[in-house]
Amino acid sequence: MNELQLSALLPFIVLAMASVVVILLIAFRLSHTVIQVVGFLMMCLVVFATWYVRDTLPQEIPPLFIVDGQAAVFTGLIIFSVLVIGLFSYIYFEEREENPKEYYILLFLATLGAAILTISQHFISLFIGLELLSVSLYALIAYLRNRNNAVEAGMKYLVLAALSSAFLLFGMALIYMETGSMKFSGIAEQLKTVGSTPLFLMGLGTIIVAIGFKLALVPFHLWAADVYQGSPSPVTAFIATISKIGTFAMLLRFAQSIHLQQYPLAVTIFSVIAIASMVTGNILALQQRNLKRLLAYSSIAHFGYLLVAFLPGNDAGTEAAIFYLAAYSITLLSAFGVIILLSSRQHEAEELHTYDGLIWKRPIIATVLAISLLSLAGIPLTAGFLAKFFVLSTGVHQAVWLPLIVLVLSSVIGLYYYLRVINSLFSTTVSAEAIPKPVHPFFHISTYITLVIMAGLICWLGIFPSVTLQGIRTFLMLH
Amino acid sequence: MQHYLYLIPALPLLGFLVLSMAGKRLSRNLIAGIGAGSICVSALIALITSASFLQSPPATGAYRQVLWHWFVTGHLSADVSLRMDALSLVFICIITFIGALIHIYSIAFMREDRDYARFFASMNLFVCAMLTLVMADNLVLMYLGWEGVGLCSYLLIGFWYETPANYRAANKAFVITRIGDTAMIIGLFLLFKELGTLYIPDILAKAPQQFSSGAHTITLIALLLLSGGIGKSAQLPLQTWLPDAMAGPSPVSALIHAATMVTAGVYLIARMHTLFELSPIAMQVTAIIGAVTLFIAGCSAMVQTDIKRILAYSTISQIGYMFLALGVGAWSAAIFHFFTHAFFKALLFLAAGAVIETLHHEHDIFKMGGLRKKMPVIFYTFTIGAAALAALPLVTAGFFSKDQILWYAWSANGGHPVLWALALMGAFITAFYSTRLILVVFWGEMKTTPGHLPGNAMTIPLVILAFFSVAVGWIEWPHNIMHVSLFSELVQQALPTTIMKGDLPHEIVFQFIAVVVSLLGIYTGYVLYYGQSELLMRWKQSDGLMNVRHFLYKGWKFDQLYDMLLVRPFMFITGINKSDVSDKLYTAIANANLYLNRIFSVSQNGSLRWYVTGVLIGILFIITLQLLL
Amino acid sequence: MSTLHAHTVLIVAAILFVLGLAGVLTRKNIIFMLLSIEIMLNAAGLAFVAAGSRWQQPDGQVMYLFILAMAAAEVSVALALVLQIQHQHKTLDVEELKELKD
Amino acid sequence: MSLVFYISSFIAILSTIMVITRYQPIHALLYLVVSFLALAVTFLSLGAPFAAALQVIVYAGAIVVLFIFVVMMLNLGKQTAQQEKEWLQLRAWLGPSILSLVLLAEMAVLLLQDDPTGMPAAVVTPKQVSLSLYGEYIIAVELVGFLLMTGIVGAAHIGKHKKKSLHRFLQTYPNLN
Repeated sequence: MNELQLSALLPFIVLAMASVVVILLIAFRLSHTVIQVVGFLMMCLVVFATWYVRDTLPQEIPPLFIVDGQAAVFTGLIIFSVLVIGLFSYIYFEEREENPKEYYILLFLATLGAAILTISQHFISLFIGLELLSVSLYALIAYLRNRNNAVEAGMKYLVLAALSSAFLLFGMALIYMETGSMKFSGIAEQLKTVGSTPLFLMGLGTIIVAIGFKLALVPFHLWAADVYQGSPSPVTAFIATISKIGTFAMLLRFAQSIHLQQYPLAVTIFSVIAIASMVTGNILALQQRNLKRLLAYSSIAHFGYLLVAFLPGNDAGTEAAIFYLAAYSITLLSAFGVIILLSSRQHEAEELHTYDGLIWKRPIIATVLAISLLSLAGIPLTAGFLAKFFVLSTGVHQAVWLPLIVLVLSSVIGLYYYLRVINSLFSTTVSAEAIPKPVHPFFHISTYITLVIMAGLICWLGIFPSVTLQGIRTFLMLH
Repeated sequence: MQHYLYLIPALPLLGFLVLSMAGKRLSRNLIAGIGAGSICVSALIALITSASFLQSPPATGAYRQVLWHWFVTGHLSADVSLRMDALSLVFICIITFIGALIHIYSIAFMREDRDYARFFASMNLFVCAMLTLVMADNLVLMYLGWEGVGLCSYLLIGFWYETPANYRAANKAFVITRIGDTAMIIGLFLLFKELGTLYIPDILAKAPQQFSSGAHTITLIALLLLSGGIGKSAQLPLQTWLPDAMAGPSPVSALIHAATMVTAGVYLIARMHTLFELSPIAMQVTAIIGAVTLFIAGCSAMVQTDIKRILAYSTISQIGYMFLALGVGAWSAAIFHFFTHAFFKALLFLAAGAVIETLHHEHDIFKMGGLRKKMPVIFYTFTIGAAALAALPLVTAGFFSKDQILWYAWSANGGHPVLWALALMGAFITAFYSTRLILVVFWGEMKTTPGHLPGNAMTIPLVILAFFSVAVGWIEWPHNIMHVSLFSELVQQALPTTIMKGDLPHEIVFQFIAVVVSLLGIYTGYVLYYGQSELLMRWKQSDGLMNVRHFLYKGWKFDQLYDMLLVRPFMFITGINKSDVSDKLYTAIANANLYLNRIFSVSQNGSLRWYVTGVLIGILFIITLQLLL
Repeated sequence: MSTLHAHTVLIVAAILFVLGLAGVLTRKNIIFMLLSIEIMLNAAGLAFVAAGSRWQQPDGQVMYLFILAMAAAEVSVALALVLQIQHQHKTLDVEELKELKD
Repeated sequence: MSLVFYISSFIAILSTIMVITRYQPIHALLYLVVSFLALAVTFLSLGAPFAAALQVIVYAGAIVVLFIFVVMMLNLGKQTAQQEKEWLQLRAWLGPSILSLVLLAEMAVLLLQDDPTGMPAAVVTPKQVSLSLYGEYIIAVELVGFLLMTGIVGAAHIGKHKKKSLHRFLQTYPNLN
């Protein structure tokens, strides 16, 4: 490995070091606050490192990794999300857990797993990244082991994730058996000479199980709502954003390398999955009274939308998908931020009736929630609208009509339940409940400010998307 | 100066944001300062920019400022950009200048109102939306402004929402203009489909190449756009909302329902003039609608007793003149009438508002009377306004603009003697009801004791408006009398000149007839309403005439007509349909969704083994698909 | 003695894999579910080792080693969870874990 | 070597069937050990001695032992066996088993569609494996270290018992105020 390759891996090395540093800090019995601050700084360092090495990209580290512009964008998105989630975590765990420090080790390890996924170009690194992510998530989901059915959620996720890993491994073994290579480019080369064989396609099919599970696509979505509900809210935010960004980045690179979209079978499977996800997700959410479950169902539908951008398999689709993921992550993080801020030690703010008349009690938080819901619903002047618009326009260019029609129709259903939540925000029944005094004023205020910034970002992306689009385009050139 | 173009709509927007966010916490003085101040500064910038535009007109004929590229995807690019050419300059100046005066007036007028901040916030938002409408250089942004003014109109008509009639009026206005808007957006889509652009200069340049004159598509597009204009400008057959819209506060009526928003239709047609020129049918329709509307609304105005409803019908009628002028191709005459009308109609509404306020919210003119001595300032300004409305020759602005329209209604290429005759009758009626208004309100004996008299903040804007109601006429003289035509020279930078018929009688003849007719109208009014006229008494005895009067009073019973033609049958059909197909269809869709929701919810039963089965079913599906393909 | 074919090995792996899957589906005790998942992972490992020896590459065995490591990590967390479940619910019946549902 | 392969894989499949049908957890685990050992022999027959050794040491030796520890710790004996017997009714396992069989049949059909390719009899030596492991895959090895760390940290945290286990609404917090 030469110097340039090593420097390209710098962000990931720093990310890996972050978890070790946290272990050391725990060993020296430093406080939660110190760990939080150091963790924050380490993540900033990762961002800085990514920025620092951007000129040397793209850089291949054979055989496992390739660090290119696309990976940098996804990693950037992941690190941004973990910065926000880390910040939200302080007030949440400080109040609930006598032992909140190991959480950060697991958080950073899971992030490392997701980041590894974005740069892997080999089954081995793909597998390890995915498992790093999964195993940390088992522990994270069940982290508050004495509350909120956390153990139940953890067990459900564990069994299903291990099951899907087994499918993934089996599929990879089949492909390896067929092509004699575990590197994506090697597979692609072999496929060029022998064409697609039944064995390869079966391997592809079983791999889709694992991807479908991680992205919570129908029919592998059944865990989503239960796990979203049972996890601590910051972890739910993590599952909804980072875990899915990583998996999608991996899917994208795999598809680009082997030209997945040239196999009609794969396109058919993904179209069916996309359609089923859009319909099922939106319909399941219709009557949901629990906000975390509602967001789970809505994210099922959203990844269905995202697959529509993935189906054409061209650059415009990639661009639209990345913009969609960015808009979606920011939106969802701010929604979860509101949940975290409103939750208290005794009571998780997840039932819809806790939001009744929130606008009159806490106008700013309610506005943030309303903006993020509007963005999820795809109302103009928010990030979600443009994201959906770009997905639609790539779909229109490639004439994937059926998924497009379903997208539009199911969005209309989606509008109903988002607006229902907004409606309850504005309902006039104000229960005379005093706002509890924040226990940790500094972190409380910084969470608050972050939320406002995120809401601003949502609007900014919706009004001035060209800057972001241009940035994404520039990075995508680096490959 | 074009670098500051964005400030013109941005300042009112800023005012709106500040007032709507922090309105409850600010003192009344501060609210007034922000609300009126933002418009005043905006007006100042607009005037300075206009001055620089007039001194050295840009080579392209317009200032343009691109604020940002909203997005570019494929072949569709959307910019957010502003444009100021001769046409929008006139509108911008009117909106900001009259807007500023009305805001200043409102400071005192709304002083006692509970929702002071909400009022100014909505007014600021309105000004911003209206400016966006006229400054937009693509149709998307323009449509945004178009909907924005509709929304603000809705909010402000229903401003005193505690009274059910008020929000009913707001709803009515919203729904009826929505009919026009729907037609208009279809027209915009059609336009985009045909020309592939929504950038206004491109449209105007491309349309003549794309379409031959009188082609079906262009006629359809022009008619659809015209429908949008009809809805917004309260022309036949969508005029019924405007009289009810008087439920809003008087400054709102002055700004939105007299000077600016209701002329958006005029602006739209003038802006899209190339499309209309390509379609003679659409032009004729416009002219006919204008002429008929001005006559019908004028007749209704004659018999109303509510002072604001008189003015509302008169507004419909005056906009009818503008449509007539547009329809016959007298573009600059239409815009000139808009220009003068904005001043004197705003003046009339504000003065009427002052009268109503002083007389403890009395709207009925027959319960007023004798206010000449008590409220001299109001009296003089109101009289000037009414004189302008009646087109009193040579001294008022209304005369100059209306005279032009009358002349073109006959002589322009699209003109016709019948149109001219209708317009002439309209002129007579206008003069008549203006006189009636003045005589009934300010002469005779006092029937209601006036309360607190309006202060300076209210009278000064009136005086300024009164001055302009007289003075603005002088910038554009009939060219056979004096060669001053500043206005048409300006506007013709953006609009085509009027094509005239050949072989015409002398213009002076027409002017003479017009003058005589309006003086006759005034004289008739004087005869009938000065003192207790015998004639009027006798007419009031006659049943037939009273029926006619009632018919006119109800606005030619259009509401009843629509009720009969549309609402009742619709209710009837829905009544039959209550247990029938189309109703069932919608509930069926909703129910099907809820039913599916229940079925799918069963799948979320919390059982891990079932979830594993879900995974198995998924892989079975994938592998089976592979076997089948 | 006939030579071994690649798909013979794969069928053995598939049989083991599906047996594991059937185990996850039919057993209600969490311990048995975890055992069955181990069987599935092992079956996938078998497929990898077979593929490695088919192409005469060490990669198959390397991957097998990583599967082992992953199985160890996963089992340790899983068993910790099993302990918690037994502690809280006093049963290992997976059908008792049904508090989270629509 | 193929005869060895057939015999050992037959034993593996048979003992795996026994694993998933046992009532006693300990019995199942013992069958699992048998199955794993048989698979180790299979690995040997496929020319992978390193994998075979790991199979015995790590899988049979470590992971199964972990299970046994837990089973003994929780004292899952006769009572559990009784429960399992009740649960494993015909209608409980018939449906899933049929579905699984369908999956197996479909997979078999697809696998047999492929052209048969022979397996070379040569051995991939532990040396080759370790060279590759510490050569090109060195980063992966380090990452696996992180993976194991995750397992340890997670298990350590979740396995911990709180001293009090009252219902969460009734819990008192000493650090309040």
